[in-house]
Amino acid sequence: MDLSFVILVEVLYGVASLVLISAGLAVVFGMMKVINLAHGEFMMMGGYATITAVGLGVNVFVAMLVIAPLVVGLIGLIVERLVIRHLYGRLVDTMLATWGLSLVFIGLATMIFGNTTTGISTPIPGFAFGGYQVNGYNFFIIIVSIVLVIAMYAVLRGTRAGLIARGTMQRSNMAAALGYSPDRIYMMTFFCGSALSGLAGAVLAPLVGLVPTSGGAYIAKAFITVISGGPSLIAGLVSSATSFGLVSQFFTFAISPVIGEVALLIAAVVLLRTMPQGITGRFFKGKL
Amino acid sequence: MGRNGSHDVIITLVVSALLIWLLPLMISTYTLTVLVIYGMLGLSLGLIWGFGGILCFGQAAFFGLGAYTYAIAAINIGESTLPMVLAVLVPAVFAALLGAMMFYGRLTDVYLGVITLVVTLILFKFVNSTAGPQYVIGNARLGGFNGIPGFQTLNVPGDPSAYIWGDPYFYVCAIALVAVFLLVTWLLRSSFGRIAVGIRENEVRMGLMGYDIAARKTVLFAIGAAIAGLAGALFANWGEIVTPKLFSLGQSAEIIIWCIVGGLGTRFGPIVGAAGLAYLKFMLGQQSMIDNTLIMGLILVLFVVFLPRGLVPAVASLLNSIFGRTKRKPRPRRMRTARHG
Amino acid sequence: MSLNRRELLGGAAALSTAAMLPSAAMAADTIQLGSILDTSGIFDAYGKPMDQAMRLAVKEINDAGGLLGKQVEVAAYDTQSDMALYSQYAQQLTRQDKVDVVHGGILSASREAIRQTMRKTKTLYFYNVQYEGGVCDRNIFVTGVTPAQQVEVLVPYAMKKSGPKVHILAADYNYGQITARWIQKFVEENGGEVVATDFFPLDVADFGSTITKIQQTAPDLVFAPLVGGAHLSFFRQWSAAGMKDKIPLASTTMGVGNEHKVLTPEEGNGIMVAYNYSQELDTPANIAFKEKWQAEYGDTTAIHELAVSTYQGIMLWAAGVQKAGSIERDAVVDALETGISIEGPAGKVTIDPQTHHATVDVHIMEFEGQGMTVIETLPQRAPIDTQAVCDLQANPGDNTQYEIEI
Amino acid sequence: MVETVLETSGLTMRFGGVTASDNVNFKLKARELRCLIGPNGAGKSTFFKCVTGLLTPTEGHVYMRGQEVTGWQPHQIASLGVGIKTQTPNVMDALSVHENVWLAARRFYNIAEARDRADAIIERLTLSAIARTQLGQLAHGERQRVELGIVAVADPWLVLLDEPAAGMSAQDVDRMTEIIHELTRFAAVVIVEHDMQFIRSIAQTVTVFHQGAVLMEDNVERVMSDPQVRAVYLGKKA
Repeated sequence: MDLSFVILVEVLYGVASLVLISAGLAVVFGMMKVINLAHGEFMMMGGYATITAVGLGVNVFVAMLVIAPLVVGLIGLIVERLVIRHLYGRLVDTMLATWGLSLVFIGLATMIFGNTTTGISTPIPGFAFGGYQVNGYNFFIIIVSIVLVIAMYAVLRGTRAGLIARGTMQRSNMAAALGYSPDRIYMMTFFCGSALSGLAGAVLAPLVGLVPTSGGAYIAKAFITVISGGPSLIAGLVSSATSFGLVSQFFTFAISPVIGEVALLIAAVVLLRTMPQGITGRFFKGKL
Repeated sequence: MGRNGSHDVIITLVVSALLIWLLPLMISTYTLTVLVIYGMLGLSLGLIWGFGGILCFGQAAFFGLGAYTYAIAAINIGESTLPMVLAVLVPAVFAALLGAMMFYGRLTDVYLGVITLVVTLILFKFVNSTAGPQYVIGNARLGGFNGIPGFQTLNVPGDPSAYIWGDPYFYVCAIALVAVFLLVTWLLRSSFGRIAVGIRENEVRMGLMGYDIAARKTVLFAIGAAIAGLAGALFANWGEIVTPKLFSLGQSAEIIIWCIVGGLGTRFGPIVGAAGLAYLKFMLGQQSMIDNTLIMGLILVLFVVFLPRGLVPAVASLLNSIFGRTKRKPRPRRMRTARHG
Repeated sequence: MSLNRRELLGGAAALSTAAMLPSAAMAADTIQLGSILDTSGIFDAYGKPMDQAMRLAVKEINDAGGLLGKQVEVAAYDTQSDMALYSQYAQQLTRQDKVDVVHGGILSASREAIRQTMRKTKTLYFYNVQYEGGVCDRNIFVTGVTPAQQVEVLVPYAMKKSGPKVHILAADYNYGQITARWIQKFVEENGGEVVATDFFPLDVADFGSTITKIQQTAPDLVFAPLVGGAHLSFFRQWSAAGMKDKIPLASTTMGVGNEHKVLTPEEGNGIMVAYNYSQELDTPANIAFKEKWQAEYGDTTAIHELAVSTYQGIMLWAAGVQKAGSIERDAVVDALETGISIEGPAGKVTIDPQTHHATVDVHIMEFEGQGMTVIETLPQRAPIDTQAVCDLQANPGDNTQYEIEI
Repeated sequence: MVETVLETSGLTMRFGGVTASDNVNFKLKARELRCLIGPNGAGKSTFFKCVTGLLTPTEGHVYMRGQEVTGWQPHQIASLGVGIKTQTPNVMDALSVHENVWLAARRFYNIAEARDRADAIIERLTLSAIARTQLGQLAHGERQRVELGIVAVADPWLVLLDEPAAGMSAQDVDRMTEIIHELTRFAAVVIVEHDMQFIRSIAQTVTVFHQGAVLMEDNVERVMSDPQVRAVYLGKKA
């Protein structure tokens, strides 16, 4: 009984963390068709922004939920203005550019922070449940990702900006026809996507050993989750994160973490083979 | 497409002969060898991506598979001829199966990219977790993260003690690259190659003409994998060790970068991109002032902003504008945007 | 932490020397020391301080008048964490720069990528890194500690502090596999029991399920030779789950690249380790070393086990050259095989003639406030693991990395 | 007796709850020219896609020259000698006119013969002057003509055209009509079309689709004057 509760928490955490690490990429790819290979590095910078802010005496939650997304969002904005905006509609070139950027960020982080930056501890203590210790911070991550999904839905569904964004997503000249500059919309989208990546990196920072090359661990997983989700932004993200999270955690507990990761990858192959357009290419068509 | 095929072959041979003669005077043959091998690896992706429209995020899988096949076979056989053949065949067969699975499943664009990426990751994770003594193929320990060192390297066929290494090995690799280059040239000029380009341009139309798209893409994919496998085997011989890093995502990304930097849709571009960037990396390693990762990243970003079509097309159009020749018009690289839904 | 001006200038100087070297031309009046390390890319946490230590040692030698009346020149290459570059630079160093000795290599795979080149070209090679043991080759000297040297002393100490039931979490590669077997052996010899052993490839970063599993096996002690950035997450998540005060941890790898400075004091305090070096080592030699480092680089926080091994490796080599009175390889090897020793920052280091490995002092330590506090020092521990398989006195032609049967 | 080259029986296609094609029975004789008309969403295009293999029908059968081809891939159907043109211009933009046509011919003939046939049809379509130009640089009407060349180059016995005259100038349409008439000397032709003007000028028999099913099938003039057909069209417009 105690064990099954612990496992349930871990499984939920697995799903939640997938949602979290994929959200930023999903926004940027889903709306702009830009594969941001520097996504992992945006997360890494979110982590460093948090650590730095906490070091300066900022409350840890403020640092994670406000400062890190803002800082990384601004970095994203600069990158978009300097580089990405010259490359819209050129998938291949954005890949090269963002790969180059990821190397630049790794190099800069190494020069600024070095390799032995002291991280932050989880602000929420672990607690005992029956005979087991449970990581209390897992609940925080689960809640953050639920709130994140709801907020994304609310923004896209309920606000004017969301409406325009959805229009742009379906037809890039739509916004222009409605009198909005697509340039501005792309800029805002990239800002939001980067901020979400920064948020993910910040929230996960207390659980990982952060080094400048940490980002590389996320990009593949996030990319697989986003693409497998298919065209619908939120439904795709949630459905694929849930399927992969369940599969990988099941095998992780049944066998080992390595088998869990391999199971995730095999699930992705099977899924895309049976649904060549991703999950939402077949189900939940036309949903958000 | 001109009919002056033999003319082109002669030019290729003369230019390569000159390069093979001149380059060792400037760069050590050992470094040149690996540049040549990377060039071949770049060409393998340049073929299937630039001319077949197949964006493969996992070309490193075939490279690594070729290298590991060679290493494992060489340990078990103790002679290099058959392992070399196997190192070409195994990736080709693997790619044919993978390709058939993908192309008959009508996977395209980024979805295809993700599958190839995932397969590469699976191979990487598998090989990376074989450190234990239970992972053995014949006499070969797979060795996990540390890889497999100490296998029989290339020898004169039939004589295991007559090793080919040092300068002669460079010439073997260089000639292999020239052979592969000519093969690719011939392939692209043949009906098969022209049809492949047609498929890259418009799959639906080619299907409506009566071409079996899936079968043709599978064959092209397997040819690309065979070339990558050959490059892998040559790499294994060169480095005398194979490690899981050959399968890694970073390696795959690097191959993609080579193609873009060199110029997609050209035969020469990926070779130039691969050799150029690898040599740049080699040169950078001799300085310790600024973090090399940073420099490499900056170069790539500047590149994509200022030379978006890649090096070879840019140089070609520059030459054209200077000499006013219009005979060989560089085809602008097609930017495939991801189609969704 | 950040790049300061001194570092920049030092680097610039090094660059210009390296670039201007017309290699063989100068060989007559200087001694060439080659260095191959990952000073950028994912392994730079290990490589950068090693590079600094190497330059510090060479500077010291030169300031003291050089070797055999000649200055030592450095030819250093950054392999950027790319295995292929190791092979390339090894060729460059041995065939073009024609250096007299090569120090370098970090991962075991990188060592194996260049070891045969060194042997073929008769270039003396020093590998200054803690590793799994078993390399038996007359051309190589290894100055890092090997698992048996650490585990032999750490296991009894850790078991005495906790209890007999041990759960092992090891990095899934050669080093981890072999270390796990040594831990098992010494746990059993000390009357304990290994309840479970789990291996993790170096990119695993999520340990939630593992922490649950450990609670099921309910050990008295967790032995965690985990390696690299991703594995650091274990220590974080362990503490986040509140396990830190329930089951003690011991490791043979945590802290080698100063990883303990990434953990907060609350997360790290109490983890038991055993190494050759600690920054907190309160000996005159170490204090002097730190002062020299401070003067050169302005900040001593980067010093770690591998950096000190590198420093000691270069000093051992220098001692060998002095004793041989020549830079010729066989003469230097013979001199080193006399059982030569130096006093390094970490204590006395002696070359073991039988294995070409090092006999070193091993310190049992515990993390405390992001430092390693020395609990007990066990002087002059021989490399018993490699000794079991390798005898270069009897078989000087040996050229194998043995997998030690335990 | 004239051979039936294309036949469907009970052809039905459903998307979720929507029946886009409802129990269509259709017959086409050799060298016949037939137009399929109907308002938007009447199921003409779905029917077209089911016949060309771009969609697999939910129910029913498709026969070509007596052979069942239900569920075949487009390339298998094309390999039988069927020329297909889809709605939007579907060509290889980065290749030249000649290369486009040559690729279509190469499927059925050897290299040299494919070249000769491509040359011939380019000549017939009066495209010789731009034979080496990339398609991406051509005007819409020219591209449509090239695609017709692609369809016709391999001497098909059945030609399926989806809106060949869409977006063309009057002059282009005239030329198109001419080419299609030429085609019918050897092949049966099915044209899906909106443009009544064009249909009047070209068709003899017309099949009217409405709500997925065949509403009527008759001579063009009679169809045009049929009140039911008019109601369908006008009703849709209103």
